[in-house]
Amino acid sequence: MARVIVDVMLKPEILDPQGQAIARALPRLGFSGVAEVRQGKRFEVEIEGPADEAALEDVRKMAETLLANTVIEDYSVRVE
Amino acid sequence: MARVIVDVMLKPEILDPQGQAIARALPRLGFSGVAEVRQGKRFEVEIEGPADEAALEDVRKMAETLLANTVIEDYSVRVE
Amino acid sequence: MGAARVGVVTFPGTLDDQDAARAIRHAGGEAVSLWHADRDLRGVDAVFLPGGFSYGDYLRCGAISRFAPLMEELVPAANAGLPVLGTCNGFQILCEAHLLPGALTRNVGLHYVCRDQRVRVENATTAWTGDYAPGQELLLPVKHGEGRYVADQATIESLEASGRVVVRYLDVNPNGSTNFIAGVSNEAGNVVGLMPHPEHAVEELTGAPSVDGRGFFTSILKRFVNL
Amino acid sequence: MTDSVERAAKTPDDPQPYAELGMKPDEYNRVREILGRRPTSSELAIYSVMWSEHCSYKSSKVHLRQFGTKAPKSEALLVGMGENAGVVDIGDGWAATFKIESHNHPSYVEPHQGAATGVGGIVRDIMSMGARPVAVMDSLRFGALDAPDTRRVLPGVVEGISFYGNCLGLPNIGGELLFDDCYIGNPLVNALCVGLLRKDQIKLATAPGPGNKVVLFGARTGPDGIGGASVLASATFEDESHAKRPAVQVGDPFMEKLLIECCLELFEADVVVGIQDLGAAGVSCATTELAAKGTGGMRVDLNRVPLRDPSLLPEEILMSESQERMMAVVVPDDIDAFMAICARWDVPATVIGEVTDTGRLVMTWDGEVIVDIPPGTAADEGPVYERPYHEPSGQAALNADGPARLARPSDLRATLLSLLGSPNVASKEWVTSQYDRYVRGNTVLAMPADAGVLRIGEIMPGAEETDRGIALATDGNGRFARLDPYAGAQLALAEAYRNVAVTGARPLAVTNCLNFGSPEDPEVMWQFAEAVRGLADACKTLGVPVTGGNVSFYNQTGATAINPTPVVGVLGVLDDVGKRVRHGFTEPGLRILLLGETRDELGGSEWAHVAHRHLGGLPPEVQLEAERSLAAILVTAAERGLLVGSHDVSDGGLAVALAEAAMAHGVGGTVRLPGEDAFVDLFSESSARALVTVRPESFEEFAELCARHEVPCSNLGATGGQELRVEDVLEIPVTELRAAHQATLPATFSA
Ligand SMILES: Nc1ncnc2c1ncn2[C@@H]1O[C@H](COP(=O)(O)OP(=O)(O)O)[C@@H](O)[C@H]1O
Ligand SMILES: [Mg+2]
Repeated sequence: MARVIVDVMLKPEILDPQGQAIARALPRLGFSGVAEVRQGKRFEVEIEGPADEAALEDVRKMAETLLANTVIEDYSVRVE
Repeated sequence: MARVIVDVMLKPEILDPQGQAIARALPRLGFSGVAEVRQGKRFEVEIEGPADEAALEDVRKMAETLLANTVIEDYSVRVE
Repeated sequence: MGAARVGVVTFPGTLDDQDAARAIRHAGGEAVSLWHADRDLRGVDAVFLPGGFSYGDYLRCGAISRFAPLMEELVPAANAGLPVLGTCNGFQILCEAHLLPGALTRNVGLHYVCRDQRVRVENATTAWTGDYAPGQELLLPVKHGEGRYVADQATIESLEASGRVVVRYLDVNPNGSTNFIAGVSNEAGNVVGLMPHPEHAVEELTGAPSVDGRGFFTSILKRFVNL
Repeated sequence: MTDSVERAAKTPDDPQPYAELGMKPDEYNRVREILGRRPTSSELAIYSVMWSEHCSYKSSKVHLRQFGTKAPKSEALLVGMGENAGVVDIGDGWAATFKIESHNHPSYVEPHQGAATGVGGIVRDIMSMGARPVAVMDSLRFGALDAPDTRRVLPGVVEGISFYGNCLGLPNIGGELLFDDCYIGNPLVNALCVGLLRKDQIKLATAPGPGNKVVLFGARTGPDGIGGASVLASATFEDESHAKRPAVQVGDPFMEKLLIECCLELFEADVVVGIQDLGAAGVSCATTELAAKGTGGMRVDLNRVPLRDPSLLPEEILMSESQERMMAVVVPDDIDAFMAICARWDVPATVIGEVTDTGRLVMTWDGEVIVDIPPGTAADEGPVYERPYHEPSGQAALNADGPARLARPSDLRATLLSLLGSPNVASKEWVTSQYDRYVRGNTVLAMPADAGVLRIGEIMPGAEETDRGIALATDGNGRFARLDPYAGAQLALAEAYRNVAVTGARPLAVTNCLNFGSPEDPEVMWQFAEAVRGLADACKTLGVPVTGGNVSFYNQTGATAINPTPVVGVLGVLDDVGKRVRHGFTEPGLRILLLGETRDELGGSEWAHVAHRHLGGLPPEVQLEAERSLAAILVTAAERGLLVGSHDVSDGGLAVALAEAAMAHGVGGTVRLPGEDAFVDLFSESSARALVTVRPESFEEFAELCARHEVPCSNLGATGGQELRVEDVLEIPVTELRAAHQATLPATFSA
């Protein structure tokens, strides 16, 4: 068993209303010095075998077709 | 400017229907060998100063009070 | 003596505030609007936190509203016994503010669901349910995407044991809530949160095909008349 | 280097990428003529978007004029076509404004965001009339239910509408959901919004008064939906980073909700002289249209536009379709009050320019003049085409291949159940349960009723006095329109009109969304011309004016166009909303009556589609006079309290109408068919029919009313029991009807 992480974030040029709402709220809560917040998704994919190149390739395909919407999102895949 | 990452995941004992739906869909899409998928959130916090201990402490507080609901979620903070 | 004054809080993105105010008026009370940014409860006798999408439900439902200036007044007042009812987003805010235990999470079906739902009043002794008979069955609309009530096992057990599960879904569990829980109260019974919307079941002509929601409003008003 | 007016004058021969921006050579040359020089790249950006099909209606204009020239006299019409949305007088000092618009292509590319921003756009149109948006509806078409494309697109579209509309707090009170192979690769997502306002508070998109300030408020401008601008940027600037900008716009419903509340306070405080939403073509459209309708001039400093991405170039700012933005014209003395209201709602607002009387729209960037044009030439004087059209070559053969040759069923029970479970007739609850139909507490009728009905009193401050209500329905049948676009458009109107009338509301006005293939195809253009002619003629006969709408062309995959799909929305008014007629069989012991006449009309019917996959022949005959009489008695009978329940008879005929009426409240009924041929009685789709229930003691009075208006009225039987019984034909328990009706969508989308 191995854990592969897929991080999915909105592309930088795409509006992130959630991140903006959080960033706007921070000063009110007494947090200063934050320039920007972006919110994305994190997937923990537990695979049955080892996280070898073949498995990673599979997860990459999964990210490309299912986990991320590549019209508006970028993703990255890594082993934890 | 530095980027601090906050990962927020549902506690293991809390049902994650999104992750489950993904896991269920995978075999249909031709992916096998995935034991489990869990979906959480990833925040990219851009701070104005350096990511020193004081700044990280601030982000940890932010995670504890705002970004995560510790009744149901765990979080981790790291510099990217 | 004048009618009881029930505050109705508006956050940015609150949707059901006017409906709540109308339901309070219909029941004979005076609705007092409270603005999230004011640190002022305007001397109300009770507070209603209505549903909606405060702050767009961004981050988590209720997560940002919880920090509103008004909440700094409301939390201590509620802890001191001020009756507070939160429905839907209001319930979510009460959980985020730790006035109620547990949390409301994504519906198990992953979709927003709007339906007329049968529920049962499990506790008719709280500030907001006194006008119902114990065990009374009601038809109330639910409409939410994140209404699955969860809490750790010990909390659930103690809620059940102490009668703090105030309302429970019947027939279908619309969101996958633990034990079909639709609403809970704090220990004192003055703070109640529920996912269904009583304010949309108070008139024959509009809303859900029932007027079963009236009891929540008459409960609180009678309480003040009887004081 | 900035392409300024000065530079353009000095470099007349610089090649410009007008073709990539979708402009024809003669269009480009006209711009050069108007300006007496080559346009700057910013001016080219403005003209190319303003003269696009989408903004200029250049192919449809010559036809759409009929909605004006043939418009029936209507005292209710306060603002007609040409504004952001039409406005109708609904009595007691109140007015309603409503409009339907397409977001088809964006919803195919990114279903969730495409559909969400479609809702956002139409809501801002309604706000720009000075109204409070009070409800939305959505009219949807997808490919076959089991097509992979449908599985991808439909859930996202529904989620987008649900996410955006619910978050705004606008009840969704109706719509349509239909499936047909012709929409594979080209779904239709048409969104309708209705708003209310005091009759004397209508706002218009106009910028009068030199010296008045131009304020941009709402979201900051980002690189959204500026595929076109990237052509310009890369051509002019050879800058790689600008070459690939997202075509997708992302919606922020929370910002839109703040904008709504903010705008309403601005209207209430009376600090707005003119207002315009920013939709397609963003700042280009808002500035040219406001200026053209006002004193005629405006000066704008583009550097003042608040940006989400500081690297945006002026051309990109002009073309950006960033959502949740509005533009207002404000008297200088009111600016502080205006800004204070925006601040209270956390809505960013910036003065970006002012109104002038120069007759020119002048924009500067870094101190240089980059735009200097007569705004009317971009806004109103775009190209107008008389596109050639002719009847499609296969039309006669299609019409000749009628349903007479189709085998008719002997087992009508099985036929009804299979129709009920077929995608077009099946319960849409999987979709509609994702929409909030109760928010704001004024929803009187919503799905599955024939029309959505709202109470007016209590929606708005000051409206408590009125008992009135409004009713809205949308309808469109692409199969009928394919067989005969003239009749098809009329049947769409007739059905929406009837759906409004069955609730007891008096139909008042019409909006429409015309979804067609490419106007450059003469056969498609014929369909379009016929549909518009049909709709305009029918509006005249029924006495309901078109107040606005939207045209969506180029709905096709390759060379294959969708079925012509005119979607028609009708708005009606109830003088006393308490007298609205409920949907279906509400209680046992009522008489069931069928109003109207049934003929053997199965061309384009749901039965032919489901049982034989057949489309041919002619659609049911249009009977506008009969529709008028039917509506008249429905409205009168509702006013007199004679009707208990009702349901319109359309797709799937009387059989489906009876089944739906029984399922509505779980009350069955027993009926005897009036005609000779049970199949025709049950499945024909003859128009101008409705099913009503009355108390036995009201029957005489109602029958007399029908006789006086010459509306055929057949006494079918009575409500009651747990099943639907058609004597000598079929018996089906309501639970079995429901099982067939409800299983279809979940089986596909909940798996
Ligand atoms: N996409 C949709 N959005 C909202 N309501 C819808 C949608 N599709 C269908 N409905 C509603 O579901 C009900 C049934 O739809 P439909 O079968 O098309 O009705 P009808 O045959 O009477 O026109 C109606 O109340 C309609 O308004
Ligand atoms: Mg209908």
